[in-house]
Amino acid sequence: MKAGIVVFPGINRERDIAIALERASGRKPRMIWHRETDLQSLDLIVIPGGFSYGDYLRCGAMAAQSPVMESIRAHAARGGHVLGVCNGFQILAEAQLLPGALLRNASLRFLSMDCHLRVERTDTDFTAHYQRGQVIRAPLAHGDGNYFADDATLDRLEGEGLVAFRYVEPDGAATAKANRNGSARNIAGILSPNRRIMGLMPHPEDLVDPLMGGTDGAPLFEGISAALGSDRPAA
Amino acid sequence: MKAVVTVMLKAGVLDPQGKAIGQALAHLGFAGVGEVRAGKVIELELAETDPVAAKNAAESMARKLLANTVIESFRVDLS
Amino acid sequence: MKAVVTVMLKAGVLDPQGKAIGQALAHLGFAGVGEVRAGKVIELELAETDPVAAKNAAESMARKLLANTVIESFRVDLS
Amino acid sequence: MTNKPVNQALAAEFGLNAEEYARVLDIMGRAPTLTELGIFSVMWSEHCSYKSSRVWLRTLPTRAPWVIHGPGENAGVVAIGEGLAAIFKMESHNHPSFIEPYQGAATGVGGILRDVFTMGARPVANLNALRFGDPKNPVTRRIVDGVVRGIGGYGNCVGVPTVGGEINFHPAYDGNPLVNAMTVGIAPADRIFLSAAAGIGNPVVYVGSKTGRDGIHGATMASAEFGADAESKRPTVQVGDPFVEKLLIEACLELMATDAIVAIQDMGAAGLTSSSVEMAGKGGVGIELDLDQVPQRETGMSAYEMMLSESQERMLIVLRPGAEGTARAIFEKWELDFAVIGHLTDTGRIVVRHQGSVEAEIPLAPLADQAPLYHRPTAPSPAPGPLGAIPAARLGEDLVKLIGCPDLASRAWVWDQYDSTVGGQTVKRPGAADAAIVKVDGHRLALALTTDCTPRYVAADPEAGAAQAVAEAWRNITATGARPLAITDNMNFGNPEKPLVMGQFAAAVAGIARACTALDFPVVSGNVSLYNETAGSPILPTPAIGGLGVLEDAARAVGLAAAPGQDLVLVGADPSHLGQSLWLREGAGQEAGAPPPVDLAAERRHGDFVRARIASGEVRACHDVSDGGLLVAVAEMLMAGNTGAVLAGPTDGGFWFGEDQARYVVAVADGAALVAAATGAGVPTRLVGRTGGEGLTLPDGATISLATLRSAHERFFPALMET
Ligand SMILES: Nc1ncnc2c1ncn2[C@@H]1O[C@H](COP(=O)(O)OP(=O)(O)O)[C@@H](O)[C@H]1O
Ligand SMILES: [Mg+2]
Repeated sequence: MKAGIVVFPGINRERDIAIALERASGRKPRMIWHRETDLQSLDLIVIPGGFSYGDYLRCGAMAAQSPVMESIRAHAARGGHVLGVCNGFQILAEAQLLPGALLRNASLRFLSMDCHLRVERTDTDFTAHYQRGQVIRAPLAHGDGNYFADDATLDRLEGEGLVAFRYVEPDGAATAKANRNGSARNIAGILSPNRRIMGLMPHPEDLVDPLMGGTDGAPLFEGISAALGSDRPAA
Repeated sequence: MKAVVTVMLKAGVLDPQGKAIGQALAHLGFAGVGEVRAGKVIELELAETDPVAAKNAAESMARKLLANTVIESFRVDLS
Repeated sequence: MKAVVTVMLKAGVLDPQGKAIGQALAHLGFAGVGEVRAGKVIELELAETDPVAAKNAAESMARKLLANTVIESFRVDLS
Repeated sequence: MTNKPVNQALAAEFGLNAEEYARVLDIMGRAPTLTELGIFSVMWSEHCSYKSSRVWLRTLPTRAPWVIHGPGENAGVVAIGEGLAAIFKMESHNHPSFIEPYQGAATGVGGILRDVFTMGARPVANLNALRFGDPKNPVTRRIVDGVVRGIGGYGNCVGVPTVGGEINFHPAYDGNPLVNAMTVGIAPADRIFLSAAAGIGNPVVYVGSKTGRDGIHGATMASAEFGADAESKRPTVQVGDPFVEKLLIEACLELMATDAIVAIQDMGAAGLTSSSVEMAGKGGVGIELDLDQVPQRETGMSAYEMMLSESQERMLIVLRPGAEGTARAIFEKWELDFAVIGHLTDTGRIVVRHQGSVEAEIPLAPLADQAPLYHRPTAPSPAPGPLGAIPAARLGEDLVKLIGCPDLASRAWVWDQYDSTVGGQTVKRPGAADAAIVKVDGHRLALALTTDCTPRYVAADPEAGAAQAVAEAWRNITATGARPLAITDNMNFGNPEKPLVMGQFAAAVAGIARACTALDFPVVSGNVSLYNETAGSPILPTPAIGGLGVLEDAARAVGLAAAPGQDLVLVGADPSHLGQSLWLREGAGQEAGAPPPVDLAAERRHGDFVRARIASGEVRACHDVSDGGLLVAVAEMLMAGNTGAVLAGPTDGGFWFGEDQARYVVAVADGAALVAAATGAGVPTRLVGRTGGEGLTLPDGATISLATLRSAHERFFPALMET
């Protein structure tokens, strides 16, 4: 798997993603400066978390308009894989590569704590290494993670099975209490119709090492690197 | 020419900030406050001097960047 | 009666948002954009029907809560 | 202001007294220009010159084999092994945080980050030590809200995890909260960047944000107490731009990877003035600045305004000749301002030109050498009042009350707003261990980080209280298994012109020095904030200590969460000391008695024992005993580990709530074995209980459920802030 990580000014979790990808695939991902446009050789493009352009105006709004997004759009149109985490999800939504928008957290406060996620489907390259209905832990770190879409869009997402992760209690129940940022239908992560673009607010990349308190995030990166081909020399 | 772009959440999109402000006003003892909506305003100093062209330019900036029309609506005023 | 409170950073106070928006507009190819300032707008639905009283009430809300008068100034419009 | 004649009256307005102004005239041999007067006034302000504190700070121990740079640089530098250095410092932003809590706290974080990355380190952790007024005072809530949002707003955006800190509430901080921010960074030990300018003719470069009229005379203001007219004295509040700071970090680190830099310093208090004067002064060279080249945000700025502006997110760099192109390309890539604004000279003077005229020309050596230095009179603090009658303890009720009180309640509401995991190296997040543990990317090494001070102890006995703060920092690091290396200190006190306050300061320095020496825990950086008073009443003396330690193997760190089926052993003598205890304050309204004595030999012996037992893998969890005493420490370990326990021992308040020092509670599989080993090492221990079950059973037979404990512990902050 050849993976690239897009670095917009103000992005700050690019190293976290790189660590998770390298752990899973054995290969260092390429850092892509936001002015680059040649992404032809990549299998997976990751847009990491952070505060692109300070998150001024709206989270992700300015990054979504930058030149590299055209190349990412083309990559997606070719059927390439794209993962957006936190700010990356906000950017994908602003660029309309994924539907909906991420609003201010209902509490109007930044949320930094672990949440529990239920894996809603496992027939995707991102989630294949989880069990369907499995509850995993992942850190949250955002001020604007309140997923919004109109009812028709939400119904379509549900109908087509494009909800990847939902906020739940440790026992798997999708309660209001578990839904700290106020997201519509407890949605934490969604997929594009071809299931090759995924956006999610929590940070599985920060839970891939027992030293940091757990490895619940590791299967995501292992799954995608297995799907896109091992890098061990034979491949 | 100055253009003022006002961006508000669309009706139907939850506005927690407006709601929180409404509650805080009530706590402070302000009575008779109904719905509160919070939005953004962006003031642009434009070189353009023709009002129609200036308004068009500001509207196109709003559509492209200043507002996310999935959740927000906007209005342009010149001054 | 509706009161609209517009809150802007005072002149001379750094406006990181406005600055970043200005740069982004330039990158998008919008020419002729000078200074950009970003602010907040709060729309209040007031039970009060007397314009003078409504304006006074909104101003007092702005001073007390809606604006941080250390760095921000505000304006009230009725509609 | 610019039209006023420059004379002694204006000098007084700028904060220079008659004697100081006479010295200015003597150095200049003429009346200074307005710009020159501005430069003298900020350089000789308390904030920049340390004129009241310097004589005392000199007495602090600053050396150890692992210290690379002690006080005097932008931050302290210690070797942590594997060719790496940790660079750290703590700094106050108290006055700005009272005026505008959000921006004051945010720019406090921004400022301390710059002090650390200016030396070549990538910042890897932030901490913050906060003191607020009485929670019942309505102003307190607004200040807490703004400060917490400001710290989070800045730290989260720049992508440096906020991993620890401390919070106290006391009416003495009602009109003067304390916001002390600490940053820790990592750099290769042989790639440390210093601020002494060198190389006559070398270009002086300005990078970062543009200059505006922000915070002019902020340094002078930080050196004066607030009167009722604080509002009117207010300079334009500085607004932080964490996005630009993030770009500045990346751009500076990128430039530092080349060989372009001779010297570099952030523009902190008194911006362009202090950075240029200090860099040239340290290097023993002269400097010439052309203000027309300074990137400006506003029009019509005078030389005076530009030299005194405290606009944020700016740095001054002396480059090697010919390196301008390389440097410019990097800063332009990051979309930051870059301008060559001057060069070094051999004149020993600072010369400031603006619009064709020389606005200032001052000899640097006298500006530094003849800076005022005061041996201010000191007076000893009166002994605290004697303890009143000691009430009978009701262990369960008293515990529930104590762990819910403002000084002990859970801080989760606060740290839940700080990104503590960005970077992917946070081994122990806030609340998980006595010190935060942050691994060094790509190594097994980890840092242990803490901030500590118990102001009520310092108020009661400044020497013992300050020694206690150092000892607690050392103990918190030890409790994770790490080896304590060094501290940074942030001395927050009242008006030094009052002998009582100056006496507190002097005694606190003596206490710090005593503890640092005994514990081999030198001071490598620090900050002094004086005039923390409102309407004549000073804050509690607050020497906040930021401690740093190192663990060879991050996987060896222990936290404070006890698991079921473990023995709980008290390491350290049986407690009994109730002077200044929270139990007496919260239960009986007594703020009386001497603070607990600080026996540094015992501290070291007990700590070394605990660290060795952690290293051997025997200790599963460890928590130091401090505020609230033994029972509170045990309750915190149980809540963190989600287990109950049965405790044994006496039933008196002195035993369970005494705040004697040099103590830990450890959770081990075999308490008897640990007790036997301790006896051999001359360390007192006592088996106090065994974990398990759903509730905490006390020696008097009562049982409290974990749920009761937790709800009492978690109520305070949400109740204060969210209703
Ligand atoms: N302002 C703060 N920011 C982040 N973490 C904090 C803050 N205040 C306290 N904490 C964290 O809360 C925990 C308990 O703090 P404290 O009561 O000071 O501990 P102790 O007394 O054991 O040193 C520690 O993990 C500390 O780092
Ligand atoms: Mg502490």
